[in-house]
Amino acid sequence: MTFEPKIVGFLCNWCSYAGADLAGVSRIAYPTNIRIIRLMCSGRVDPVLVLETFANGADGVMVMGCHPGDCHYVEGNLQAERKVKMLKKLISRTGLEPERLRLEWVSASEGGLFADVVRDFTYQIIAMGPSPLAGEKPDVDVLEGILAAKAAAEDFRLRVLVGREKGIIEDGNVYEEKLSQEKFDETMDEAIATEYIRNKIYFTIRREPLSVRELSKHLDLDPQAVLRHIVVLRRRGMVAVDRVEGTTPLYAALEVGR
Amino acid sequence: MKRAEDNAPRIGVFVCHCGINIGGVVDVPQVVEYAKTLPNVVYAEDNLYTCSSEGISKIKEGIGRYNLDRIIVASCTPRTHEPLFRAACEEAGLNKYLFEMANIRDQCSWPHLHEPEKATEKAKDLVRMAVAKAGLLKPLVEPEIDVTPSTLVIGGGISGMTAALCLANQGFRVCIVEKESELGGRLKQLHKLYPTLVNASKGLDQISGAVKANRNIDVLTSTLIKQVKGFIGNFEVDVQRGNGETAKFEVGTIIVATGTDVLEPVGMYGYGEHSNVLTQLQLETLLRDGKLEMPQRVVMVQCVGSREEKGRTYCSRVCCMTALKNAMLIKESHPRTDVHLLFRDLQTYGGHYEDYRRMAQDMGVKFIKYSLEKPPQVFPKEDGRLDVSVYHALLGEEINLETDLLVLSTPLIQCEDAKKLSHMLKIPIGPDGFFLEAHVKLRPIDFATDGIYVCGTAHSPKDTAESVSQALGVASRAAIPLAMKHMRTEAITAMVDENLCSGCGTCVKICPYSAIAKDEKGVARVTEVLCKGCGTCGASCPEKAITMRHFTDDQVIAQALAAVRRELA
Amino acid sequence: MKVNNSVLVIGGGIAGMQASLDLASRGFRVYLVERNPSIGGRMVQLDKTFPTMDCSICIVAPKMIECFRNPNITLLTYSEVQEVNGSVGNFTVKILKKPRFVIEERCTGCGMCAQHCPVEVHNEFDMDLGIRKAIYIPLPQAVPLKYTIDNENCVKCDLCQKVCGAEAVDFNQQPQTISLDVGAIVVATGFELFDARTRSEYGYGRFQNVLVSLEFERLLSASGPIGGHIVRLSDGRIPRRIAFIQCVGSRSLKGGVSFCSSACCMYATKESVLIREHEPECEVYIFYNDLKVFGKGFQDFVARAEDDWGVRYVRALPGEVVEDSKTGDLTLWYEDTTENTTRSIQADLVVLCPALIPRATSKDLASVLGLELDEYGFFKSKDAQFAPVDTNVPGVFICGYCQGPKDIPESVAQASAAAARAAEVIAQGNEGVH
Amino acid sequence: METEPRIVAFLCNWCSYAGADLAGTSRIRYAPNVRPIRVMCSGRVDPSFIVNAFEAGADGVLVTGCHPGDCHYVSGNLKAEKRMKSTARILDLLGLGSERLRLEWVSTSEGAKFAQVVTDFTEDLRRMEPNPLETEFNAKSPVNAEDLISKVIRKTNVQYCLECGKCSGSCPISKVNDAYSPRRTVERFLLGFGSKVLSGPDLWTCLTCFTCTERCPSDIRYPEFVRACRRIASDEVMEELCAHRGIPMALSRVMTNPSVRQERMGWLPEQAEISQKGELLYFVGCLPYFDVVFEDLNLELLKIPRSVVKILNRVGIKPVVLANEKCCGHDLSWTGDLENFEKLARMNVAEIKKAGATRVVTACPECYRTLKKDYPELLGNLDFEVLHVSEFLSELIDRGELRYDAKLPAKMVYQDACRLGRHMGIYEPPRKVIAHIPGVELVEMGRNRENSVCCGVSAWLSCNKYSKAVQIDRLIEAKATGADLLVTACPKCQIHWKCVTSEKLPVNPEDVKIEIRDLSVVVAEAMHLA
Repeated sequence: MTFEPKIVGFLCNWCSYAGADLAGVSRIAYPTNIRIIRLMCSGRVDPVLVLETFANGADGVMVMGCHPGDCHYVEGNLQAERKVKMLKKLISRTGLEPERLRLEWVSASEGGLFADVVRDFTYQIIAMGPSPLAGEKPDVDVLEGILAAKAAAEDFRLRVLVGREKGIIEDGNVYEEKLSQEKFDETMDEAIATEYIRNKIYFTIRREPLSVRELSKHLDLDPQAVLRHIVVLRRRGMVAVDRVEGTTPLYAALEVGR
Repeated sequence: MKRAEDNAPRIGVFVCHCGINIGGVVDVPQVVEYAKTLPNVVYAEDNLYTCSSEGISKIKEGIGRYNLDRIIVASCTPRTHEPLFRAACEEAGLNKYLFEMANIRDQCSWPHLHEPEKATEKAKDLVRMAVAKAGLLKPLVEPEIDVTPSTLVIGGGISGMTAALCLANQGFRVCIVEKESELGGRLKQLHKLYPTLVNASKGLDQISGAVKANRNIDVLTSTLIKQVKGFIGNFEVDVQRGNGETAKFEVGTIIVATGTDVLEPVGMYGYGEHSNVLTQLQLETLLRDGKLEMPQRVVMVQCVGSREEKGRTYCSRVCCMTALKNAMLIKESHPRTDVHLLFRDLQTYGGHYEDYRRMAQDMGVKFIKYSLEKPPQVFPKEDGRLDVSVYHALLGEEINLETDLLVLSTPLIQCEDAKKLSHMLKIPIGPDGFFLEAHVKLRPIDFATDGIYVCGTAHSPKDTAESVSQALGVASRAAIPLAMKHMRTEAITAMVDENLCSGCGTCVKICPYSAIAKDEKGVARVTEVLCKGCGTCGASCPEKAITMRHFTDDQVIAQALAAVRRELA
Repeated sequence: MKVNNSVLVIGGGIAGMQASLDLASRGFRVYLVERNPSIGGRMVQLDKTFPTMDCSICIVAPKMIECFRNPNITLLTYSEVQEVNGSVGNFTVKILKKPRFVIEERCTGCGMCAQHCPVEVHNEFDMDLGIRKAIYIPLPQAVPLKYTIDNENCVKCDLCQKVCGAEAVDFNQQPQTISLDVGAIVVATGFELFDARTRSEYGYGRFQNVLVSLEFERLLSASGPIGGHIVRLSDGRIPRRIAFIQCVGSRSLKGGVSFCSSACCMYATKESVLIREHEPECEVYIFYNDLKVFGKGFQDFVARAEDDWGVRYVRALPGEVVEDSKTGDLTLWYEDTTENTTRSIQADLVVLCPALIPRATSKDLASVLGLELDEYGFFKSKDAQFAPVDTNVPGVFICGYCQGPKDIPESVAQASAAAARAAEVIAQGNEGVH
Repeated sequence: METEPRIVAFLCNWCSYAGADLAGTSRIRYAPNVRPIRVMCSGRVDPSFIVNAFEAGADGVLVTGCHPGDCHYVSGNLKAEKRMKSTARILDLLGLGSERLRLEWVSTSEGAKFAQVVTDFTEDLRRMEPNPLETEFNAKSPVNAEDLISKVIRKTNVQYCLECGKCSGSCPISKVNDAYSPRRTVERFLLGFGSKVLSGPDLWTCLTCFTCTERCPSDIRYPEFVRACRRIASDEVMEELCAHRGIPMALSRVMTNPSVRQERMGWLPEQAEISQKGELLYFVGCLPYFDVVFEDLNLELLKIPRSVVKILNRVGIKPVVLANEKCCGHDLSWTGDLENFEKLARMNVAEIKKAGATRVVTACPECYRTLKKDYPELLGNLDFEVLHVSEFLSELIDRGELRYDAKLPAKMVYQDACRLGRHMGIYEPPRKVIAHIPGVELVEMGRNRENSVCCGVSAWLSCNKYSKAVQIDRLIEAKATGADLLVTACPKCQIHWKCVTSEKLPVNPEDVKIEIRDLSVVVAEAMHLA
């Protein structure tokens, strides 16, 4: 049978959701796959929501909001844009194609545009095939990746960076110094990389205790780097030595209350 | 003492056929049967029209008979119908926030009318998603706020003044803010008004006189709106006077009556090149000031820069009648003058305008229909006159008209500061560049944002009578909250968990409404009447300490999971 | 002297409802008088609305129910204004409440009576295309949902009385006169259709497959007599070509009215799009003279109809419609004025767009209220430009189509305008007490 | 001294002309009064030549041809003989006298005979009164075109044209002839391009059937507009487009001469009772003439007046019938010759008043319209009432004074003549009269009453393939009703339909084969008066 992708759309109430209504009112046809969730503003889209949705096997996720400048809440849509930007970087590390997440601006008067972007995205997903996390047997590695990404997205560091991006770039940080977008992106990329890998380590050793060497092999990462992350994770109380085999300590994940 | 399972929500699902709007595509009975299988659903039924008073009473009955504590209606869009169904729940004693809608018409049966099976599957999923969310809904209350019994009218034209006067006479304070140095707007430029041919100045003087005399009205001319903060009932307005000084005041409602500009047809039909090519507005002013030395032959061209294929596609509504009127004024004073009117479709709608056309024909005004494909062409002659060559669409012949004066009817267009205002007030602008009302049919002079209204040509091109009608209309709309003195606001607001908040202040920076501030304990606190419930703060809070009411993480995630994981049902 | 704080609204169409809701939601007591058994007016007869294609009943039903639910509004349906005395601020009004022969307080609208009623008659609400019983509600979404016995056709078999569990049927009900004191009056009595029979060249009334637009709306309507399927009444066939004829009786110095009804070009466009949507095989032609696209979004709507839906616009008013008496098929003769050629075209169905004209009853109401009518029979504005909703009688205001041709949004805006003026005179009478 | 008679002679090329030459070469003297015109064959001589010659003032017309059997074109001369007979009858009707017209056979060798014929004819003519007719055409008196047009534009609402094309969509001719559109004609005048139209055929194409007028939303009275414009339009074009070489119009013009004393009572049935003076006057119209002009179509047109008189007599009325009744002038007025129209109007009104009639009954819709509508517009209120025979008959029915003795088991369909129907609004009386006949089933064509279709020609103008198409289309519609009899109250309908069916048809003759009869004749039959 043909592949009917599961697509979830997070739409803002004022522009995109109204646009979707208009498409219906004007009888403009588009594929049936999308399942729309109405939010007051695209800015409401928490990265965790998106990752959770992927983790549960969605083949694609669309976030839609008002065009820049039209946001009913001034710039919730720009917040959404930043979050999606971060998410794509994060997802690209998990083995899931970041193209499965798309952000679009659709206004209340653009029923036709709504249908177009939904159609286009649906066909794109069909071309890409089912998500590795869809169906009965999700790909364990990717799932681990997504869970790690989700954990990273829940973590203070990434959230505060995304939340403060505008502030830091436009108003300047506590030292009144404004960061260039490039500089900020570097910081952001670094944070994404480390936070992701740390959580990836955590989820890996949650399955079975592993040594630094084993981990570095598994994650194809320099043992020193692995060790540094282990140290941070131990400090965060997420990892502890499970046992020592010969001279090699095996690390295990602690169940943390997150 | 209650047993555990008694605390489980009791969900009722009402699926609407909407005649055949839904029923003709989606297999509604099947959806109902499916709904019954979903967790916590204790009752489900279908209605021909759930919104009919019969449907409404069905909901109320259901709540009573099956003591339902969550109601789901699967029908059209919550944007139009949620209030109705919420009210029904309330009347049956159920908190209206325990209601959820599944949009299986606008976003299912209509766009997918050619795929009934898939549409039915989608409808089921949408219902399942609604059920998933409904189970987690919490009752909410709408805080009550006081309304400042005054109105800001932006624009001192005929619309603004009419609205202001009507409100003032109802006993409300009104502040008119006009960017020009005096009241009057477009009417100041006009000569006589069709169809009564009354002098524009006459009516204008009467009204502006009454406005100035009214003790309830403050007029701020040469004044610009700097900033508008707040919300219905409590808007905070910053203005800047001509002399640079700024002022601040509070109003309960805002009326947008900013009017329009008129298109300058530069580069069209030799406008700007030849001195005897004028716009209809320029002609009007000349006629008023008696400065037009009478030409032998006049040609008027309609739809100059309007009703185009691409770009300015709309019809400017007032041009045909204005041209007819000016043509007649010319004929009246100079019967021998030839006047040709080159039109596409004569917009002589409504009561008197057809007879008006006949009057013009009686006076010998000549009508030639041209087509968009073959617009008239203008060729200058040595003696300074012009040859207008037009393809008579209804004779199929090229006709040459020698003329001393060419008059171009150009459309009313959005005025340049409309965009600024649109951002400031969060009011949308439509594809035609004019302000976009809440609903084209039934809310023609409201904005989606509560407490802000639109009238006159800011809404779309229209003549004086039509502007006045709308102006009086907004005077009613804007008076409602003022008369009520206080009102209830959204319950869908953000809530900070003090125990989780680290006081990082991210949310404070993000909130566009300054609805979040740190309190003495250094943790974030939400001012609910200011909060508009976008939820961006919650989505950004590093500590995930903010809960967005009615759109909580677990509610939204539940919906998302229900969307992708059928087996969860 | 104290001014009465309540308002009488005459006419329960969209304009009357809007005016009532505006006034009621700010605390005025409103008496909404409607001559028919249900409020809703013309809008509830429509299928969709232009240019947004909103489903008409879907957007108007909530308003009807709001009127019903609002504690400040007293609905006086199946009633007519008989007498008005007094002046601005203090009118006394006599309302004739026609007998429904059903006790409103008791009727639950369950419909048991109609199920059992043996008498079937044409339903005016469906433009006589549909059937109703002698005890009936005009439409499923009727507000109030109370049944009415139409005395002309009732055979007094008293079956309804027997089956009515609520004992609501009362054959002895008498007309009653209600007396009200109000401070202001809003008139919103709407329009009626020009009798297309009088333009005999188009054969309406003679040929089964020639309809008027409002009949066609009912055919299109999901809740209409044939459930929204487009078929010919003569033989139930699905038409393959439908032609709309504009300006039937409008813009006419002879055999009609001299004004333009303002809405026809657009609703014909809307109905055409709906046809193409229901029956993609069916060609649609609109025969027009001047395309009236003056309203917000109209031109774009026409463009969409033409380019996306393939509706064909012909600039011509046909001279005549000829019927093939055997097949019921129709031939239209017209001069394509942009092609300068006179041709004929076959059509399976012809829809006439008759002038929308002031109600014949406007005269009586005018004399009851002392209002002036203009040369067309519309209620006359005090000042065409600056006081459109005021009349020659202080305290009496007009809005909607009965003041002059307009579409729904214009009527809604003007209804609010009338409400504002009513509030204004009352407020001024009370020296602006709030 | 008395004026010499002027003789116009038509000589056939092969015999008579040569004969005349021979007379000359043989120096045979003959009266100089003759003005010879050479034609290839005497068969070429059209009655209109002769009528025009007399109208122009000729005292005699001589037609000469080869002897029977010798005709260079086999039988042209015999055709001529037949025509001369009927032309002679017309001259008698006109009171000019058939003796002013002479047909002689003169062969190439008969120079002497030619001379003799001419001399004798001249002698005979000397003994007669000179031709009373004036010697030149009554040219239309000049009018200022510019303001005539601007006046008539207002008078007929033309300025309100919306260019909706409803007129063309209604016009029977536009439907078959793309080149013609009332809308475009009007628009040209409005834009000041009228002159183009005045010199073209369009003005003469209008059937003045009033269908467009009936339907025009702007109440533009196009036929009236056309009638007024014809006054200033080109006569050349008109004559070109006029059927039967304008004989009917010529006859009407002739009658404008007060000294013309017609002899037109010959058709009266012998036992008919008529009176010189009286309440009720029967206005016969041109039927006696048409009976001659269209004898080839053997329409038995005289049955109509005879039936009318019999019916009147039967109900005890002795109608006045004017011995010198003139043409009502309908065709002149609709072709723009208002001067002559007015003359006829005045003379007829005078005669009618002289007879002391208070009611005038006519069986001709054109006379009806002209007397009832155009005369009063021209001469003010007349103190007599004008009725179409159908109105009169339905009165009788109402009063129970009309008794049908015969049963006519027939299915009949009725044609509304333009002048009777759309022009004057008489739709029901004729139907009532027919429906009352025992045994008759009256059926309708789809297009009836105000939507009825014209018989295709009016005022003898533009009788061409388009009018034929209109006629055939209408006959097919009538036939399709399954009726046995097509009843019309207008002799012209009958003439035009009979004419088209007498020619070669582009359709199966069966489809248009339906008997056509005049209303009065049908009634007479039903009263056993046939």
